[in-house]
Amino acid sequence: MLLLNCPCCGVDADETELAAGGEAHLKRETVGAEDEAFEAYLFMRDNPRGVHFERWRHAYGCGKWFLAARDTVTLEVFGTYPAQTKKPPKAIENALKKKRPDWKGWA
Amino acid sequence: MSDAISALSGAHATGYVTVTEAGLRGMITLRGDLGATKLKAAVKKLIGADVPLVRQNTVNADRGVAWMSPDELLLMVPHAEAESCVAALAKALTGTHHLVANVSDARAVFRVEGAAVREVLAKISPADLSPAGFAPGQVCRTRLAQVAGAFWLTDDETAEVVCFRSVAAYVFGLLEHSSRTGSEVEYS
Amino acid sequence: MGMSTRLATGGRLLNRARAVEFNFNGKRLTGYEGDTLASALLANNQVLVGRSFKYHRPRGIVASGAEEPNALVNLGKGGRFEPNQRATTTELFEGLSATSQNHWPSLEYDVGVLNNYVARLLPAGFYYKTFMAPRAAWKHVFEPIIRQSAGLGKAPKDRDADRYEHFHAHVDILIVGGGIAGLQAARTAAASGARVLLVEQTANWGGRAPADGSVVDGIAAEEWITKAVEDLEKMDNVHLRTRCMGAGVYDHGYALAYERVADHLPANGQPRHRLWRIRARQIVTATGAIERPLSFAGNDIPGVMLASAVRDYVANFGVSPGDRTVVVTNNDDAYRTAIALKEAGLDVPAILDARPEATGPLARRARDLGIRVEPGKGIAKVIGGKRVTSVKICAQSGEGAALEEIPCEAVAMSGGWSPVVHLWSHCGGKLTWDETNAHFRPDPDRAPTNQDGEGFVKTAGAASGEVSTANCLKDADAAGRAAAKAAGFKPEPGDAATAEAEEVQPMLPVWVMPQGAGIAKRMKMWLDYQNDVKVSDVQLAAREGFESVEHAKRYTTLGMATDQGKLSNINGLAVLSQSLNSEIPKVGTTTFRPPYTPISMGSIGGEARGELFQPVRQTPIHDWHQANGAYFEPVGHWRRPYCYRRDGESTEQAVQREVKNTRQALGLLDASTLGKIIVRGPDAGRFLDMLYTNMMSNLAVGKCRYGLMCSENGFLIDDGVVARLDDDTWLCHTTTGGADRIHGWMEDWLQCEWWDWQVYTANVTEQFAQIAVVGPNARKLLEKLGGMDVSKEALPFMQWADGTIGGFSTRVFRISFSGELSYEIAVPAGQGRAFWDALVAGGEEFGLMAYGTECLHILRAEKGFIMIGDETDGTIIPQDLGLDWAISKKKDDYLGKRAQARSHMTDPNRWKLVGLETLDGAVIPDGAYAVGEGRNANGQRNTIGRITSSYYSPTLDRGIAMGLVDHGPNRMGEVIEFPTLGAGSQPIRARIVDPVFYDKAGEKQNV
Amino acid sequence: MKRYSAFAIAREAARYHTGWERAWRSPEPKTHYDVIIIGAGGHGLATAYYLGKNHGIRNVAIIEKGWLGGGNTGRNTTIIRSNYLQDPSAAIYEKSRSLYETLSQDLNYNIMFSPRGLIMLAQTHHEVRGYQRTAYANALQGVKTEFISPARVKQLVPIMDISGPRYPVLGGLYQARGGTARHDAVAWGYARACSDMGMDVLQKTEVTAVRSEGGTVTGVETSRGIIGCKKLSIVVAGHSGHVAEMAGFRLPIESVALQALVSEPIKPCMDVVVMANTVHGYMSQSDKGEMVIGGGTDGYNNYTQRGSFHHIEETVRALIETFPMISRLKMLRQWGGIVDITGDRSPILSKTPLGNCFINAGWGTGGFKAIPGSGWAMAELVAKGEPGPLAAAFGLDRFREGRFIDESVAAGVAH
Repeated sequence: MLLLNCPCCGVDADETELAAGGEAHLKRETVGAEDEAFEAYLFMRDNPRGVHFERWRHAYGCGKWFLAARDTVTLEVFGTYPAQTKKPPKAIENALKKKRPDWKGWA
Repeated sequence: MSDAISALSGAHATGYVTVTEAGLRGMITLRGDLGATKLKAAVKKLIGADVPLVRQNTVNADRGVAWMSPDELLLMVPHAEAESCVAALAKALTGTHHLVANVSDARAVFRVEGAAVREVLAKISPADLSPAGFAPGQVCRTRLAQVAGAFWLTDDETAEVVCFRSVAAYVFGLLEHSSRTGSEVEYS
Repeated sequence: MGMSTRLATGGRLLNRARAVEFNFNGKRLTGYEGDTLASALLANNQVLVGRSFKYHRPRGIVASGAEEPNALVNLGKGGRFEPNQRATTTELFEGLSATSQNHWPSLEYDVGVLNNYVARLLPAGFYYKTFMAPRAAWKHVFEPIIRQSAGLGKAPKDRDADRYEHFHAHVDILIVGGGIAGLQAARTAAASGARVLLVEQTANWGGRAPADGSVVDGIAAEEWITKAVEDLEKMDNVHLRTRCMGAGVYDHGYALAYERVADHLPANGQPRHRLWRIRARQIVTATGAIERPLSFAGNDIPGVMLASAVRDYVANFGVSPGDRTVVVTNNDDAYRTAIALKEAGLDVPAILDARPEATGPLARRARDLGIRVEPGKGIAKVIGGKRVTSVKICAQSGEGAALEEIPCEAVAMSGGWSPVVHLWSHCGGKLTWDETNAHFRPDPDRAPTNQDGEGFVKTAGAASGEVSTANCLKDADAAGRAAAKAAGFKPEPGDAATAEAEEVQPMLPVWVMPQGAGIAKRMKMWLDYQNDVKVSDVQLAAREGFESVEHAKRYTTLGMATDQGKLSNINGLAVLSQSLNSEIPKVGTTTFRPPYTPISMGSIGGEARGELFQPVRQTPIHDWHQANGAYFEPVGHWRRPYCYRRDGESTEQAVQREVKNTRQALGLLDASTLGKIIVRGPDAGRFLDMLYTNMMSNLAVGKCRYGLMCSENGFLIDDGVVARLDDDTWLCHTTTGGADRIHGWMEDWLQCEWWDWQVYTANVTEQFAQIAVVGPNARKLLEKLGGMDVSKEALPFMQWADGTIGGFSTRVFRISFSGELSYEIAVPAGQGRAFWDALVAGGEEFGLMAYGTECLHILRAEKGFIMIGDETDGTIIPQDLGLDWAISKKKDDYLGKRAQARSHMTDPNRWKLVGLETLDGAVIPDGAYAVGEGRNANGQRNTIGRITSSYYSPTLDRGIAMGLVDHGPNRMGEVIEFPTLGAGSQPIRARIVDPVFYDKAGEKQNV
Repeated sequence: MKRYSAFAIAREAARYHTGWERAWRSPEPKTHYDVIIIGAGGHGLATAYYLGKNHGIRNVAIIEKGWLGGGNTGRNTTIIRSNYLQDPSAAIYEKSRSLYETLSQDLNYNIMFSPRGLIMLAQTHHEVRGYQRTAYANALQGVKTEFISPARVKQLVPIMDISGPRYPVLGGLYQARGGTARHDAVAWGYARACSDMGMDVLQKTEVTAVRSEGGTVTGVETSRGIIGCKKLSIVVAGHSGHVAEMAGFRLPIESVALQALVSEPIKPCMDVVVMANTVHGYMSQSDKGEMVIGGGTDGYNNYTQRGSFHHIEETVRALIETFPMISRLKMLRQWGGIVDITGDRSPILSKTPLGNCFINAGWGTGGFKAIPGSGWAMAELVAKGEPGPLAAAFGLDRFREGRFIDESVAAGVAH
């Protein structure tokens, strides 16, 4: 039962108050995109055993979407941050490099 | 124009706390830049209180304002004044990007009173309701069993619980069941 | 002679002043307040309490707590009946009624015991090797027999008469287990100021210490416990809970506790169980240890018990298991039982100690009490049927040649102790093998980790693998300290309780007794009493290649009974590793799954039953519907009237009446459930152009437009009418199911993709009651009520206006989902009922009738309007439905546009929407498929289309349907066949026609 | 290999069962195989079995990181049905179901296939329409199902409350030859048969890398050394993304936890499998007497084999509403497995960007029932290098084309 801190209202939200939204930082592909790029946008997902960037909505709380960096094996949460960003903030990346030296890094 | 009626027309239950539908309450959703001077002034004028900080709420006699999200407030006024207040706000905020909506009739409000009020709410909400985690002056948007809701303490033994009108009967049922005599947890 | 009885004195948990009457298998028996059902049964010489799962062997009480595998009973009656209740954890109460399980016709004479006589033919996994021929016999002969003989308790029949609830608690430190370790850990943790919750599964504090005669801080454990509890109760930051079992530990500090509030006081108005959902920064498990049986021939015969259990029954309940008890052990602790028995005036013919010598202080005390101690000896065989009558003893080192037969009524065995590691392991805590004590104990360096990657579970006392009272207290203090620190508090330099260090003679691992026992003996050594798994079964599994502990467990069913292997796991594992000539830690353990002991389904469901099972969403007009014969259908959590049945009317008749009346006179629909979302801001138009397939930014203020929404996959997900309220405000109507979904969808795009766009949304669905006034007389009614001008000129089709009607301030939309003259009128929800009533009253003279969702469906189908969820199913794109007119060609993008350009989406062979008219006017069954020529590569009939909606049209008095057909629009007039179900049923033939069946020109709605 | 039979048991009983031989060999890896299958779960073992039985390819190794059948094969609720809506699904699941009918005899191992019947409850008008549609489709697909009345449902499942105030039972889609089987036995039976055909089941052997030359697979690196192969088949539910990465391609898959639970055993009270999709619960009674209950999946990627408790809670309260008598039963054990969910929730049996490398994945929550059919179709794909009719529709290419096989369209029944 996950407990994630909502960066928009500061609440440590119980998993039952959250809605999961899948992989974060997807780049929207649309008209003009190659078939392969569009397929990747819709279906090809990072599914790592380890560090995963993902979307959550504080559905029963402030209603805002936010992003989280989480380990899919230990369920450790490296940090949550607002959804209005195209890549993880430096602070999160640094935390990750410290805690997961073998982490391939963002991209 | 006939008189408006609330969802459960004042339903009441007495267990080891009392649960009462509080009747009609004027409620206005205001979305905008909560830091903007115009907005702050408009709220102050209408409610007589400042824009509250994160997860805070201010109750000022029959008026109040609650922080709902980084760009949303819930303003409370007498039900009869809701429409005029909406108009006033809209006027005051002309030229700024905002949204004002009267949601008075979309809600039901319950008053839960008794020493064990925290305990009763803790049966249906996963939020931390210990005095350390939740105090008067704060608003808690959370899950009430299977529906969304919000509540705040007007004093240490009184909570106001807000939910959507369509599930008023369900939430009343939850509160009634949780506060039934014999269900005391005596958790302090 | 030799029966188990209540002793004249003793029994620290008993209130001998209050006798309690109860009933077992129809016998009226008496116990005392404070008894468990098990102790009361023993006190009444009821040692035989059940039958085993497979061989139906007689089974007696073995243990005194949650680890009991045998003493399971059917408890209670009717709405309070419960199978598989553990007698050792069932508090006795006045009028308790129980029956034993898994036997026929009776406990004493059970025909199922036949299995026992052919046991040799039924080794582990025998069923995998037989019952294969003839094929049908498995289902019809063998399986029913196996199922009937398995299954333990009876199935409840009546609805549960009790209620349940949940409770959420947030604490700094949760401590599980109220023995001296738990109490000490709580004292230490609480002293730091942390919020502490201490839960104990039984009704009593203190755990084993009092029965073991421990001394704490120089006083009897019992006194110390009383004082410790009093001290803790005084502290505001501590909460104590008995009858509350730590059931499971989950991720991020979540824990479940199972409080049996009223099991011991049935029907007193309290919730029966309360499930605690706890968030703890730190969890300390002080869950103690469980004694292991010894594996000797006949160790399952009633009267053979755990040494610690025998001690508990004597000390806690003043119950003698028998006049003569032989003690057999491989460690010092069992001597305490011998001494306790002796001191209670009972006879201990011998202590058989498998160790070559018995030199510890307890052994000395036993000898001083005149008890015969036999080192290096074990049990060759227990003699007895439904009750022990004697034991044959032998040298532990030999093959089991009997040296002597000792008459006795009970055997107290101890194979050493295993810490209760369940809660530690639930969330990934790892174990390490302890050679000295021959058990797995928690490895503090590999604790379960929380959201911060830090360990969040500590263990205290015996649960850590500690044996002596002194060390348990030290360990508990350390655990309390560590937990407080980890939870962010400063533990006081404390005054932990202490106990005298004891000299202990090391235990000797004994997995088979005697060590050289032959196969005949090993086939009589039980590991899992309930599932009838024996030493020989585990050895067979190993021989057949089931080498992983998971394989062996599943093949033999070891540890899969209702006790989840609390007694059998380690012994079985040891036997397995010996058979594989491997070391125990190499073979590993099976995973521990929640709950620690079974918890009621009722408690898991909590308050959510009956009326509170799920929310029912009601519109402001719900009561009127209810009062006027509405037959409701669930739409999401809403209840919507399907139709309004009048006296003597069938559902179909009611629907047809409503359709005819709406077309001919006047219909009223409660449309309040339709979604209403306000979208506002400088970029709102641009946003809606992305959301809808057609253009919304150029909609004029005051006008309405029908729009479609697609997913990024191109599939149609919702539709509805959009109204432009002012320059930067739009009102979007969605389907009933769409309201929350589409609002969330909008916020998703605004927050996560186009966050720099200036748009706000608000879901105002419930602010308004929305009522559709539909039919030729619609305008007449509104004009009668008076107020705003609703003439065609003032308010043309597809426009909206604010104004008053009959004194109500309303917003009126000239839109139609029926093809008739129609006004959809919104009023504040609080006035919805009053407005509805005004319409009903005023409409009488115009033939007004309310109509429901089925009528709505037929009206729209007659007009060929599509319905989300009927014509769409998540795989349909607007182009399939001939809705190209609603897809803007001007826009270079909208959600779903790119997807709709993919090869399969542009495939000319996609089925397209058409109307279908049966040749004979019959109604085509909903969901029917049209068949083409031949079969596909998998031998399935080729299909060329399917029905999406099909109704009897009262207006046209014939069956009408819409469907998706291969190249349908190009095949107008063609007749296709829809096979129907059932033997010999004839296919229905239908002609492909235009989907608009009624008023093709659309004149009626535009007047 | 000695055949199993009642006579064999009697014979062995005479010598206290000391004469039974190993169910499968535990060999050392060879340096090269014609086909290597990664994953000794039901699907991998079945693939191997039909490679040998249908295509005469027996120089095969099945490589398993842990213990055979230790993944989802041994963690599911053992439901077997083929009442699917879409043609490709109905085809492969019905093939599978029909193979189950005779699997015990084919393998000489009693997998306890119990065609006790399966009902999917229709509790809303929308579901009624969805299941009627499925019944019509099944009739043309050669799948025997029928839409039955509430009264018939009650007759088949007396312990059910069909007039529940919230979701009265309006009917059901009934498949009389649907049912259950003993999950472990399926893996063990296939393993024994494969071993008997001379195939090597290599347990406790972890694949650490996939080797290839010029875009064609040449072998794998394992914890027991390098093993060469002509063809490679990846059948590792729950770890597909991970292994695919080794082989150098990505999959349209996310791995989430699925949970299940069992009650304490009680005497037989329900002889049918019941699925109630409106309230998200399904239940059957095992031969041991336990009520076997399936829960929901988490919405987030998770490899812990532990799910979140609230799914258990939602399922249990729903089933209490439908089967009031279970309220006083107790939950004995809950557990979780990792399931691979694809973009359309249907499986992938496909060639891959890597030559001679094939993948079988994405069965989501529906894998167990598909084991024999999946193995059959996969064996054909591996043997011929091209998919046969059963596998044809399940290629990876469908996602790019937007050609979904979406089962959720029938009243929201995914798998």
